[in-house]
Amino acid sequence: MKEVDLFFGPQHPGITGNFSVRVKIDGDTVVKAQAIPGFLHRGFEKLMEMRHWMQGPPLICRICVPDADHSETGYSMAVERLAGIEVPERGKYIRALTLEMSRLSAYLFYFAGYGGSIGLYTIAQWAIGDRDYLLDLYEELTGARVYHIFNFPGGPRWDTPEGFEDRVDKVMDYLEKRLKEYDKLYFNNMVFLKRSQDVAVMKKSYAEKMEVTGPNARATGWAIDVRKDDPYAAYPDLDFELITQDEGDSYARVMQRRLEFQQSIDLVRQITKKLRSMPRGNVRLIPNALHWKIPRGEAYAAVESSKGELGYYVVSDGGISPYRMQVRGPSISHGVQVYEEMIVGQRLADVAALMFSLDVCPPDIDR
Amino acid sequence: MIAEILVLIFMPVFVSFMGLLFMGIQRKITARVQNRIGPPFYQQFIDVMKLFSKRENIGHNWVFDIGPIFAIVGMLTTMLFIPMGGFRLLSMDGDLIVVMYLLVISGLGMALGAGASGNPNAGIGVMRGLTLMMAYEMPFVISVLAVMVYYHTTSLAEIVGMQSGMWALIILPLSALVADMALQAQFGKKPFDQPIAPAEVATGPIVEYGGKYLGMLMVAHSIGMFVEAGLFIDIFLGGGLLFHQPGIIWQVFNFLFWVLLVFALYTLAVLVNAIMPRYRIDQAFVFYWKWPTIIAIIGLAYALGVSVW
Amino acid sequence: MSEQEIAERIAKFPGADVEVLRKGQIAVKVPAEKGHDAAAYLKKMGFAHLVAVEYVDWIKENEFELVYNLFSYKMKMRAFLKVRIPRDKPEYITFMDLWPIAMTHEREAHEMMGIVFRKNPNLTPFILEDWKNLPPMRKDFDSRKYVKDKYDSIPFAEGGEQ
Amino acid sequence: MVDDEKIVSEDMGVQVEKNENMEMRSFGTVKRWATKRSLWMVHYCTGCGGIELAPLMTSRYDMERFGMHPMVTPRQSDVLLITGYVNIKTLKRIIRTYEQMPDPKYVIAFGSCPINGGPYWDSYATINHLDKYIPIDLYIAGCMPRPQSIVRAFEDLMDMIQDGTADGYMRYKKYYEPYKANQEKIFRKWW
Repeated sequence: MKEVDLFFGPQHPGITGNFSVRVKIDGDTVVKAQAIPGFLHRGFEKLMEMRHWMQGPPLICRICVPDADHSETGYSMAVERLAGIEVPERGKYIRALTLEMSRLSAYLFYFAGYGGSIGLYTIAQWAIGDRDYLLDLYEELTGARVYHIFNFPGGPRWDTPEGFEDRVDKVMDYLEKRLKEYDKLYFNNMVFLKRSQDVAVMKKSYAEKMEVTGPNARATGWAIDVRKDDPYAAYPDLDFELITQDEGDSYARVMQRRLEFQQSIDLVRQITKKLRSMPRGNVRLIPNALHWKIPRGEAYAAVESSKGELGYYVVSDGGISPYRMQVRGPSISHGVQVYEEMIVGQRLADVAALMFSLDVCPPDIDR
Repeated sequence: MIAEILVLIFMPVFVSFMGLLFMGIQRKITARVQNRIGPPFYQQFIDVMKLFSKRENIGHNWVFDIGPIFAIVGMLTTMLFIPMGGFRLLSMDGDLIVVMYLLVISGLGMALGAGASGNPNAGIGVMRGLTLMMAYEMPFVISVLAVMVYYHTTSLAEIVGMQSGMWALIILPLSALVADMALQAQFGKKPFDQPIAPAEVATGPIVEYGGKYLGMLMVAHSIGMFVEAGLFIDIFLGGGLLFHQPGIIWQVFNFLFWVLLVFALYTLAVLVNAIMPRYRIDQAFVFYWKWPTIIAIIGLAYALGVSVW
Repeated sequence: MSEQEIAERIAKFPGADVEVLRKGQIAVKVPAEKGHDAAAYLKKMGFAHLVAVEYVDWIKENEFELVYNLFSYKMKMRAFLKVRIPRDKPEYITFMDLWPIAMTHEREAHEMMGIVFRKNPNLTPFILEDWKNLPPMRKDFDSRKYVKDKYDSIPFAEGGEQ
Repeated sequence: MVDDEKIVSEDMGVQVEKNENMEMRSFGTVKRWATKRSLWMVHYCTGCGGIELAPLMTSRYDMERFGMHPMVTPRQSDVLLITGYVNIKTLKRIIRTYEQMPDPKYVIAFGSCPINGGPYWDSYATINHLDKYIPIDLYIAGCMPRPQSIVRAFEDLMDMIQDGTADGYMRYKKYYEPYKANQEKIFRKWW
């Protein structure tokens, strides 16, 4: 039978962000796929060499757009490790709060994305609409909706405003209530089950072989999480268990996020409870930003972003700017090679759905 | 004679107008389901006006150009054979079978034009469209057959006339259920909108159509809505005839009721559309050839039994 | 197991220069020709996961440094396996046989730093398109000068001030 | 802004522009009203700004109120939204997309990056001034612009369409040669 070359993207509604996949299809089945990243390349790693240490977070938060806090925190942690500074206790909790809220908003984006890719636009509308409540909280805390530029090396920029914890809790209650409605419309929808169960199964052995991280790995039954394996911020003090699924199909990947969404809500509640009982004020420890020199050496710091392990390798030669900084985006494993291999044999209709179900984030491949 | 010609001219204009209006209202309803305000109800008219005012700066070939015309003419021709709330334009013996054939023409014209555009997405969309047609025609034809068997006729006008006592929906509920399932795919609504799935084939057949062509296709779609819903109403809902007295005023009321029924059927489809994802094309095929077909066959057996007995 | 104990175990590999960086992070320097063996040794030891391949341009020493960032989920420990290759002849062997995902990382290093990985079949353009200049992450590639020469020299199409 | 004197006095693209203006005049207010009330934009997230389009399209800001919604293919669209920084690899696709759109078409550049490079002013991979390569009708400043300012920009674009001052597509035809020359300086090979 004749094989047809199809370009998915970059201008295509079935693509997350600006990305391209070239698939060869035979009838309705994909026989070959080639991921083409690079449409969002900005050369962060080069730009950072021309910036001061403190000018990092305003630039680096742009690495993964839906999940910006993890990007800036990862960088800040790497710099802290190099410089050997420790964030004050309250600073750590505020950091963890922004990270968990970032995860919540990224997961809402994920629900919307996967729903949209299989045609359920109502969930896309609902989830993005609900995400705006989280953005409002961010706006109150940091002054910005998307790029917060809040977590600097040394700690968050400032303390939470008065009564902020209560407002966070209120939004958490709302989200929990909405989650039940999502269950009815989305997670228990007959057609959704049909579209996602037994589609694009990822085995645990395959995930281990291809270094898949984050919720995608946990959906195969592999219990890994940077929050547990290499704890940072306030996570060592927080009480949570890793959630895993066994099937490793698209359904398991979506349900994994759905369960972790609930877990994140619980974590945020734990954090706000703790924040209320803490003395206010001391959140940040910061040297003179303009002439801050960091001793020679190298450090790696990783955070568990909503897509997997997001790591920063920072090399200093003792100067006022990084000598080299390299980002390990989570999607570099599951967005390129894993995606290319998993899509073969799937139906054409699942090309977009699989990309959304793996939560490929093109900017962190391209940087 | 003059009255008939007037109706002939009036009908297409009225139907396209109402179709666009309904689509506008449905956009509003969908928006409400999605927690939004939605566009004004006359948005669809603005869209069509804008589309007809666009300039085409890309040419393909003449087959591509006649595609939308084919679609619109196919729909209009089909409309002529369908009794619309008492207005009958062309009717004869066996017109139900003619209509079943003509319904395909519009889609085929579309397929022809889209195929000529050379875009692989359009090609795949057409392929999906034809597969889907094959899938839903099976249970649909069986359930229509049940009606034909029950009323011993293949004339739409006679079927409508015989339902003056009781609607076929009540006599043959199983067949009506199956036909409504098929209607969902005929309207091109989720879960059966695979041919135009944006995230998969970038709106399929209409991927290359823009400007005036797209305007024409929107008009064709709004006529199609009345044709497809009208056929269902004629077969199962007594042709929307509420009053059986002669006289122009009752005829107008009947016609309005028919329009209302079209609106209701379309709203039902849109509400299902709003809360459903779409099947894959293979799943849609299996779906139609499994339960709806079985139910349709049971419905046919029931109709046979009732009419023989 | 503590960092020190693991470091001692790694130091058994001939030619390895082991340094404990901080809690949970160990740097292992080996000569370039022993890199692959060292990686296999570390993998056998439990550092079974390749997180990333980092590349640093030490222009003063005229060397490229490749850092294989390994992680062990069992020991909760990171090891940075460092090899240095000459800048004049940037060639190295692929680690695809140990970790298949190295293909993508090496593809990126090839594009951004110009390092050729022998036996890697897929060193095709990855992120950049039609790039004819020096690989951009090299220290002697000046991004500001490039921008000035290439983009800022272009006039506005409809006239007007620069 | 294109007025009649200018058309007569300039040689390049005179005919094209005259035809455009004739058409705008002959269709008149109704056409402009319909165009401005039904702006369909290309579904293309060229940069990080795409993330603020999602709230804009959905229930909180709901831009379908103004008749705008994303359209899948450039052939059916009126507005091209450049959401954020423009990588040179993307610029090629933007130009291709722009040239496929039927007239009248409008371009809105979104965020500070297409204006002058923004935080990526010294990056080798992104261009600094988008209006060197395609004509822009409207800029939205900020990083990133809030949904309200995007709505405001669309309102301004509607006013401009009503006035006939949103003439980017005419300028593209008029200055086609210099635009093309600029594009060719960036791309070594054209597709």
